[in-house]
Amino acid sequence: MQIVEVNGVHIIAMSERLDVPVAPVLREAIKNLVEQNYTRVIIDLSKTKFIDSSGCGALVASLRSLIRSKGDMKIAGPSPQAKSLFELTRLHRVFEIYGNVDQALA
Amino acid sequence: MQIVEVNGVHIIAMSERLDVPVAPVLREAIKNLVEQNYTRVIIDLSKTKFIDSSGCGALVASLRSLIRSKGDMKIAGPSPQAKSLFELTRLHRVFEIYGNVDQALA
Amino acid sequence: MNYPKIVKIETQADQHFLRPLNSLVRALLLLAPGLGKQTAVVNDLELAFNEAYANIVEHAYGATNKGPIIIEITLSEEAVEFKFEDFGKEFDYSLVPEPNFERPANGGLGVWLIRRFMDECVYSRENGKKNVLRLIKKIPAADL
Amino acid sequence: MNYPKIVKIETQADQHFLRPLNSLVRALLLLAPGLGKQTAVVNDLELAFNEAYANIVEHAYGATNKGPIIIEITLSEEAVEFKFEDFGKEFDYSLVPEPNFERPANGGLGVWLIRRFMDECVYSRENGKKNVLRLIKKIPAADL
Ligand SMILES: Nc1ncnc2c1ncn2[C@@H]1O[C@H](COP(=O)(O)OP(=O)(O)O)[C@@H](O)[C@H]1O
Ligand SMILES: Nc1ncnc2c1ncn2[C@@H]1O[C@H](COP(=O)(O)OP(=O)(O)O)[C@@H](O)[C@H]1O
Repeated sequence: MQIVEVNGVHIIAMSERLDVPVAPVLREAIKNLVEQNYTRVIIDLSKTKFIDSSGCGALVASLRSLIRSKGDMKIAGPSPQAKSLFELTRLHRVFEIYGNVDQALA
Repeated sequence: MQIVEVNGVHIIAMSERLDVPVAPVLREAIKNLVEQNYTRVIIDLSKTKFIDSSGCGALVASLRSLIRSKGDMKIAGPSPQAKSLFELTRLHRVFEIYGNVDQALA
Repeated sequence: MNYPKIVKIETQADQHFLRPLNSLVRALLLLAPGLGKQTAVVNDLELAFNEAYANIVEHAYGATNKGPIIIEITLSEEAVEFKFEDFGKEFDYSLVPEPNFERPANGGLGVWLIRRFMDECVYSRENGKKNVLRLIKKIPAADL
Repeated sequence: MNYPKIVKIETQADQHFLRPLNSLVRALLLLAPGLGKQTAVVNDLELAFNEAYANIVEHAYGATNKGPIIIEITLSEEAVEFKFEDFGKEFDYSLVPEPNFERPANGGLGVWLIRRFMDECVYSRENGKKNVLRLIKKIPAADL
């Protein structure tokens, strides 16, 4: 997981898997950002090949916490596996999803 | 495994692993080429992350069979794992090794 | 090659093993007859496996209780079966409610996904101490 | 995390399982304390595992004889151990000669590589029917 800031937006690039070992790491990162009042976030999934239910849960928790602080969360570059999981779980109606980070930033 | 011909030289591009399941496939491919009198071969290892002793064995067998038919065999683009295995087994003194296919063709 | 092919694995219940086990399962599935080119099906099966193992670690055993998870993977030409055995809490999978899709939550999708991706999901409690979960998926005909 | 971590695996002797098992082993090793960044050591261990399994399939059992291979992988903070058990031919690893490096051959490197990459290579025949091979490597201190 890597975080960079571009014009006040924090881009969190997830690594190959967003699963049980990393889900809490993502939630913790969001908590830290919110505490510092950084509430505009893009989750970059372009390197992520595998998401499981704990990954979906961490994304929902992150979105909730950012919205509660009047921020927003965009998801960029999900793989076919991620996209089909979001659709199956109807999360595609809840997440703002973009093809890549540039589109999410635009 | 993929084979293309460039100016009479056959370039055999191995896939991710050169191990027990593919070693006999390589040997068979060389046998077919030699039977058709194509005896100039480059083995492209640039995609190959893992070679084992059966892979080394298949390369030695291939080299032998090509030399016996007055041809030659070059190896291109070995990974660090392959290079260190060739050195350990002294095969780097037997194989002609190049950084990539273009250098081997030049 | 001769089918069915069977792999048995035993680990302590520990999320540490999730990714290595997933790697094994994925590589096995990609070699199964009829699955090599069906990446979407392989993804679904990997996910179902992942959810079942993770749930046993987290819910059947939990943070304080420790014990083994015994897995048997059977690949045949028609189907893939994952069998999980553990000695943790008894649990009735059929009581898990459908997720409320109108109100997304931080969890509660795992069992639903397992059911969704597998054709059969059979749970039994044996000898008052062993949980046995069998997940079976028929290998779909590949669209050519 | 609590060490040692142990994984047990049982398969029929079949080269089919080589790659899936290698994936598991590699992923396990990369999670071991002190190995995550030592790719070269992980490569060596993966290769030693691969050679040992392949030899049991090819030589201990061979084309006609079939039977199980039982593997136990133990990761501790100090060492990695691979234990292989099979019910094939008896075999004295210590009788394998050094390869003749002046005259490269089509084979004959496997056992030498196992010995070269592992710190210990202990073979025993048990009850006149079971082969037990234990391969141990101490985890080298990472150069920082
Ligand atoms: N193997 C199990 N043993 C005991 N309880 C389980 C098991 N699997 C699931 N559960 C229970 O079912 C609930 C729903 O599981 P699941 O759909 O995977 O969502 P989550 O794990 O995110 O809560 C869990 O919260 C837990 O209470
Ligand atoms: N597990 C085993 N059981 C019986 N014989 C073995 C075993 N492993 C190796 N051997 C014998 O030792 C020889 C050398 O093995 P190895 O160095 O791996 O080279 P290769 O397998 O290429 O012949 C083999 O040819 C075989 O005769």
